[in-house]
Amino acid sequence: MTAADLLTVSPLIALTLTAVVVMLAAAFRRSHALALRLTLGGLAATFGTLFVAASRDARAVTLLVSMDAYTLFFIGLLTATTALVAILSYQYLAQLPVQPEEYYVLLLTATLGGVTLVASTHFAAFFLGLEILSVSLYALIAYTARRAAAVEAAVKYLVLAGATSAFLIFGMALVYAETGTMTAAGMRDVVAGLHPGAVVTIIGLVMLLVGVGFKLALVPFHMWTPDVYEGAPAPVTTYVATVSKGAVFALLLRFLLPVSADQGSAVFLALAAVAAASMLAGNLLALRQDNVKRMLAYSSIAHLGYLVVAFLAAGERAGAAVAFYLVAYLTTTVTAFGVVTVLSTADRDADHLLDYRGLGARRPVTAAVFTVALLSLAGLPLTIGFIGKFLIVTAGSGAALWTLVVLLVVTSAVGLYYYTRVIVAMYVRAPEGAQAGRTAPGARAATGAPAVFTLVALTAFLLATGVYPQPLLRLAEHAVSVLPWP
Amino acid sequence: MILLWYVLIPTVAAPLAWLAGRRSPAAARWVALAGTAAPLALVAAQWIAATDRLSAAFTAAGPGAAGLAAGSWVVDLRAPWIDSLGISFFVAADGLTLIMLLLTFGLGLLSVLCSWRGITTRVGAFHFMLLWTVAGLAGVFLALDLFLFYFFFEMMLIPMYFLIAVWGHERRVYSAVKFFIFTQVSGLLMLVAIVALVLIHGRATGVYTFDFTQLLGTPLPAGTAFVLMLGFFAAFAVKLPAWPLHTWLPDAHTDAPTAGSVLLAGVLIKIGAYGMLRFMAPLFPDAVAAFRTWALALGAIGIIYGAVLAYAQSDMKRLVAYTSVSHMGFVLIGVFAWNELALQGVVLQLVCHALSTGALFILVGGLQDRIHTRDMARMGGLWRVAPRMGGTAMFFAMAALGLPGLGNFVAEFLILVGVWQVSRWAAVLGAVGLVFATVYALWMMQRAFQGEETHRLSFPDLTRIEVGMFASMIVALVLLGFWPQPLIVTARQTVDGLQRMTAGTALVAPGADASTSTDGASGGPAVTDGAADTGSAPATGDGGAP
Amino acid sequence: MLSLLWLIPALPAAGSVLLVLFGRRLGRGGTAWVGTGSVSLSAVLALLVCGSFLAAPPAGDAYRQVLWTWFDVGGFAPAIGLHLDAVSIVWVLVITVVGFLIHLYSVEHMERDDGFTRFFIYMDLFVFSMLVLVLADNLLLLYLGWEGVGLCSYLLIAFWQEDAQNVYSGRKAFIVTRVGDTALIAGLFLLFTHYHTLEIGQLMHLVASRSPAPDSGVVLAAGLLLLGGAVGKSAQAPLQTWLPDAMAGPSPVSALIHAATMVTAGVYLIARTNVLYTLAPDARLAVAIVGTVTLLLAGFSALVQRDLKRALAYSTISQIGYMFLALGVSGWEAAVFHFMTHAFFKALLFLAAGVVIVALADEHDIFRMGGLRRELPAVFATFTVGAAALAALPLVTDGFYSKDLIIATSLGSVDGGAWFYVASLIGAFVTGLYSFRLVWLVFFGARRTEVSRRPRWRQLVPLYALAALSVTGGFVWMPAWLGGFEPLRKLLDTALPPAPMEGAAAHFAESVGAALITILVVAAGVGLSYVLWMPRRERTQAFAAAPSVQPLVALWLGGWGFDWFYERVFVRPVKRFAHWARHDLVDHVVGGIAWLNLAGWRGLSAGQNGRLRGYLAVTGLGVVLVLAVVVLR
Amino acid sequence: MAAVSLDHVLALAAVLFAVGFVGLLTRRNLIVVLACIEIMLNAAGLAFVAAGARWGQADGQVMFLFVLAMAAAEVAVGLALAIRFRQAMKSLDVDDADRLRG
Repeated sequence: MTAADLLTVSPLIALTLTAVVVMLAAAFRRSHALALRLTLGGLAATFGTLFVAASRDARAVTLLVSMDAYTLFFIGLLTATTALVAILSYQYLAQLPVQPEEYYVLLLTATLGGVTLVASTHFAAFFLGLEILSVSLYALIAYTARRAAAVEAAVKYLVLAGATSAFLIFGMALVYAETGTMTAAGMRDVVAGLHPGAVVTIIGLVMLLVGVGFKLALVPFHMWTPDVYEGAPAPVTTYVATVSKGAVFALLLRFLLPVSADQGSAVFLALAAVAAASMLAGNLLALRQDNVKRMLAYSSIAHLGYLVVAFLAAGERAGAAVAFYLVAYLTTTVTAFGVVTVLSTADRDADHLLDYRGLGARRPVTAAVFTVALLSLAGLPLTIGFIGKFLIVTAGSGAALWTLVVLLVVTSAVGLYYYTRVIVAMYVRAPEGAQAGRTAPGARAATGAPAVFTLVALTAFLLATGVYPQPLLRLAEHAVSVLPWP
Repeated sequence: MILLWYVLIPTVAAPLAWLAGRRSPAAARWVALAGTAAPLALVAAQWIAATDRLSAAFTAAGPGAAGLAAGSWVVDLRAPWIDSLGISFFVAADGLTLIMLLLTFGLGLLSVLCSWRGITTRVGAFHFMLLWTVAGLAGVFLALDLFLFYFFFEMMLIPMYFLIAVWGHERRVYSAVKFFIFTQVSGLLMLVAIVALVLIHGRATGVYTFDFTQLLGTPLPAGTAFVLMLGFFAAFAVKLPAWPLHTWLPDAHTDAPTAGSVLLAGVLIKIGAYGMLRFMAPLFPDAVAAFRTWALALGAIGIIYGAVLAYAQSDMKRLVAYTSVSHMGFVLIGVFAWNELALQGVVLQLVCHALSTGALFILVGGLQDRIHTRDMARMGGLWRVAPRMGGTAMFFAMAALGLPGLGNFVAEFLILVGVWQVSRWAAVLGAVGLVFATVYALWMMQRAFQGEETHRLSFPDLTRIEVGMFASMIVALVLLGFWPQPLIVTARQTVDGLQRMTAGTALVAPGADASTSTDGASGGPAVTDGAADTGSAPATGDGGAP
Repeated sequence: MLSLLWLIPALPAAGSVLLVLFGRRLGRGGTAWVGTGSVSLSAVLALLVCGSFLAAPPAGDAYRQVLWTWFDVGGFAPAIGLHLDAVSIVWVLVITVVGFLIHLYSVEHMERDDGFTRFFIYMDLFVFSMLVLVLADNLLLLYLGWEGVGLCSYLLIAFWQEDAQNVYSGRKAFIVTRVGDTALIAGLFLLFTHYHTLEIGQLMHLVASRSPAPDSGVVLAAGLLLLGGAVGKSAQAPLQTWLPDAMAGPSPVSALIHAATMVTAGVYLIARTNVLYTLAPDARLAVAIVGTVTLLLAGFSALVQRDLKRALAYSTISQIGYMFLALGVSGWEAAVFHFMTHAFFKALLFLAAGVVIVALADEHDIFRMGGLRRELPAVFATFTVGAAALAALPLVTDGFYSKDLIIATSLGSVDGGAWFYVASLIGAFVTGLYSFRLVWLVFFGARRTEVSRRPRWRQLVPLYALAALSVTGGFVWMPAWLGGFEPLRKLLDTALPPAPMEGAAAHFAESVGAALITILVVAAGVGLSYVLWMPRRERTQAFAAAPSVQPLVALWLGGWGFDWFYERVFVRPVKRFAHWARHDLVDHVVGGIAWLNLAGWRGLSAGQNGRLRGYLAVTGLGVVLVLAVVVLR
Repeated sequence: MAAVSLDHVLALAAVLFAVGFVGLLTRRNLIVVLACIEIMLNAAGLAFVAAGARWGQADGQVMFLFVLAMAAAEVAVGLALAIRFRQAMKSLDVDDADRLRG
């Protein structure tokens, strides 16, 4: 490793340092505001180093990580998302009877794990990043440990993540045992040259996909999702829904990119089945869900299913679609959960549909933000989600994945139903007496100005990109162009 | 650039109306009025200014940019949008567009007027949604880039959804969601078809573009073309709505606020016909021809089924909604007949149906505001209470049943005579549909306005605003009934162009040619090689017209 | 003068629009002036225009005035154009003159009615539509007038709209005629498709020049389709059922629309397009059969009616049957002649009946009238003149001349035959029977109801005028054995082909002998009616009520069960289907899809039971499944 | 010394892995559940060591070290959570944790 390499990996270093600094600062001076500021400062610095790294053309740093345009794109996405989560967490944590400073440390280490994931080109870095992320998340989910729900969620997540991690490692070992390679490039060759007789390799790949599928909450590894989304504190849910999924999907693309080349291959079929099941089950499960957090959890299952469709469509355009859709999905999800976070109180999270009754009248701005986010999730025009869905349809059509594309179309209609249920709750006058016995937390929660400002800015981003996606699309195309497309 | 204003004015007026609504409801109404009246004036001015151009004989030939450059298009504007996908902000207007824009803004204006008293809650937001819908509609009719078209096509669903769900009647949420899901699913199917077409075109030529004029004439295998055509058809048939994809419409119309119903029936469902005319048939003429029999059957079933169901309703608004199903059946068979007579009839029907059904919705809405019910079982004998209202209702009931002397008759006659050339039984069923139309129209009159007045209702007759609205619509319909020529002239170049684009395909049967018109007027099959010389000329550009 | 032709329909239209706009401000007096005045001006103008036409016939014996092109779509360019020739002259004069008289009558008849203005709006609109119908130079414009009169007919039948029964009758009229119109418009489609024009003159020329060759099937089809329209509008079998119910409207309406003018539109249409029927003998034969069947069916029905106006309605159907019979045997001119005379005497009968009904406080039942000879002498006199004309009493009534001509033509025309002749004689006998039955029952015998209101001049003038016309109207076409004074025939010859009277039968038919047979038959009818309903009234009634006869009487009373049949075969099934499908059958499919989704939601949600081990099991199962698929594939 | 073949080691690892997973499915005590996860992780580690041996690389053993470290971290957090779990649920039975559902 040379000094030049150090500059190239400066984003990783900056992020690590930030985590250390925040931890040390918390040890010396317990100040919530300070912790937040340091966190944001560190994340901003990390973001800044991206430009430094981008200006250098050194690529691979050791076998383990590669700091190419693809990596930088996703590091930028992840750090930005983390910063947003941090801002949205502040008000939420401030009203809870917990010590909030370590929260930011955990957030930063988790992000470090995610960043390692997107940069990794080797099983070792892959595994390391995944575990840093996971272990941080266990603690984050249980952060409000006085709430039994949080503990329950954390335990479930821990056990299931541990088990699926074991699958992942076992799969890696099998693949390694058969092929002798653990690098991303090697994996791509393995996948590209896969023949049906290589049973052990195939088993290994499938077990590897179990680990990935768990993190992405794809059917049938999705069972944890609603429970963890519901049990975890709202900002943590935001994080679980965004950073961890984004990082893992970026990795998936890098390691298994040639899967899409052969539509008859075993791994392709497995993924196609998983995608179809995810779209179908995710959307159906959300159908009449009254808990907004659970509903968003189910919808996330479906969204990841859409993403897999794009993943399965070969080609650079499809890659750009994935990258773009990840940006769209992450920003939209942060916005949606941001609203949940903002409306939550010390007692409980604003997770029931009834909490949103009449929000349009009580808090018009927040309601408008949520509406835009939901419309974006539903993939309607003027929002980034529309462009994302369009790109996926284009990608799927380009690869002639007609079954999956049509399934996407049909199941996303089901999505309209449950997204609009929330919108209806916010704007349509409730029948008399329906709200009896239910307090509306949104009415009492103090409005954190930075949080609301963040949400409005995010909304502006969703809309602006929805109307003029060209810059972001160019960026995404540039990012995926470095991958070795067939 | 003038075309951009049609989208921009309502778009800008929408948030203004919302803001104004925070001050006072009246302010919001006036802003909305201005936001629809201004583009209406603009499009009327452009229409008048373009008269010479429109009435000139069709000069150019052939599909594609050549046809566009050759005078049938009034103005066009092309700006890059999403370059990397071959998507541009490409808007243009020809005669058909102008007609649709007139309709959009005219009915937009009426929607504002008819909500003047009926809407009292969240007035600002209401007008925001209304103007947003209008903006989206204008965009739909202007777009020539398929992505842009789809963009607007989907976009205006959102405000319409809110209009129904928030300001609607009893089952507003159910109806709004149903409307939303129906149109979304079908729209997405169309999107898939669009994308597939673009990809096929791209693979064949190396140019990936959503530009409709370039996509024309993409060589497609018959099977592929048929499937893609079905994708388009799904979207437009839902919008239209064609039987059996119509079930969202009665619900949506019934539960929408009056303004919503007017826009829905007046303009929104016209997108279905517009899309078939503008995009589906020129893109897939042979597939459309192969689908003709089925589509005619669906249309004919729709005519009768809609009329019978209209008869069976006791909710007056629902009755009117089902009449739309019936009338749009005419449009469907007209489009698929695809000869000049039928197409002109379709265009005329779009306008006349918008006026007559729009008026009926305004009337029912006004009635509901007064007596708080739409159930005809609770009406009866209202003529005695409100004779002007009764007379107005009678007039529009007659329009609904296609009485000669009103525009609807000319439209339906042209459609049927055009359809007759292609399929006799479809034309006959359509004519039988007129008998059923008589049944439901008169039955509605009897239950609401005639008979004994048993419910002791008493309410004011038409207000001045209402009299003004209805009078303008009545005059327009009578005018169209006796002198529809201005509209026909306006649409003529479009219709000619469509005929030429599809000349030589199975859609325009050489045998049927003689019976329509082309032999008399302009003679012989379309000259497609003329495209070459005019094709080199650049598109007319912004400066070409006012 | 001829160029003012357009004003003839325009004036009533203007009157109607004026009343719509200012009716309320004008008051009753103003309304009466505008309503009646516009029609009277129109009548004066019609007389002037027709006079100048007759004085100096234009080239081709027809005058065409194109106001503007209606629309022009790819060479199909029907005009808003008027066409005046001998046939239209007859109709225009009858419409405007009789129309004016009826308007005048209505001012008094409707004076206490709330809907006074509305009434005149509709009436003026009707006159306008009817004039457009008969003046139209193309079939599409004719269709416009055709539907327009249908609308006005509906509006006027349902005029007293508080009573749902009236509205029902109005709807029935509109809908039943529209059934016929479907055939008519299909005929238009067919004609346009083959000849590329709907301009009547050009169309007939094309038909004639291309026939008999390849189009003969088309001509036959077109003829039958147009006949369908005519049958509906003119209340011929099998679409005659609406007319008796149409009597729900005010009596002037019955007089103008359902006796004098609109119901003869079918006759006009067929006379206008006679070329089609000449070239398609089967279609012409169909016309004759329709006419014959109708005149008999309606005649017997008229015989047993209790409602005065219904009886007259059936007689109208029967008389129009005569006109159809005439058309069917190529007696185009005879049909037109009978239309004219019928317009006079039938309008008279209805107006007189209107006075009677109002006088007896809205009593329609003839068995509760009687003895009005002294109470309403003027009405008695004029009604009797009308009845005599209807029965075709020889020499002194116009009905005799026209009906005798038809009877003669039905035998003597090369297209006629013995069957038609016999049927028409039976019809004449029945007509004598039922027309004087009304006179005996209404004006003779004991008085049963008090007279509460007597006619004044506005009603009497039209009655006298029409009575005069009913006497003198026939003198314009005297049979040969009476000197052969026939200006009407000469006029009509300019527009219609003369009846092909050839051979021995024709010779006999035009002779005094044949006329004597007719006279005898009519006299027998009238005589028998005297016997049956004057001295032997009770016995007749008892006979009619006898169990063996009663079913037949009921059948006739109900118009031969057509209503009963249609109700069961068409109306009820549709109603039943509509009721059954009222929540939209297709929507159930949509509901089913929604239900499936919901079921999916329920099933899947049950799996999310919160049990960690269950989740693990699903994960494990998933792995096994995926592996099984992948490895065993 | 007769070398143990790769297949045999992998089979052993697979059996260990299966034992761990079956334990997950059958045992309800949270502590035992955590132990089962350990078994599965170690099975994977064993497979890695064997794979490394096959290719004569140190990579497999390095990975095993990673696995060990990660397992330690996981257990640390897991036990802390177990305490919280016990406080919240008054038991260590994972089946008691079913409040989040639906």
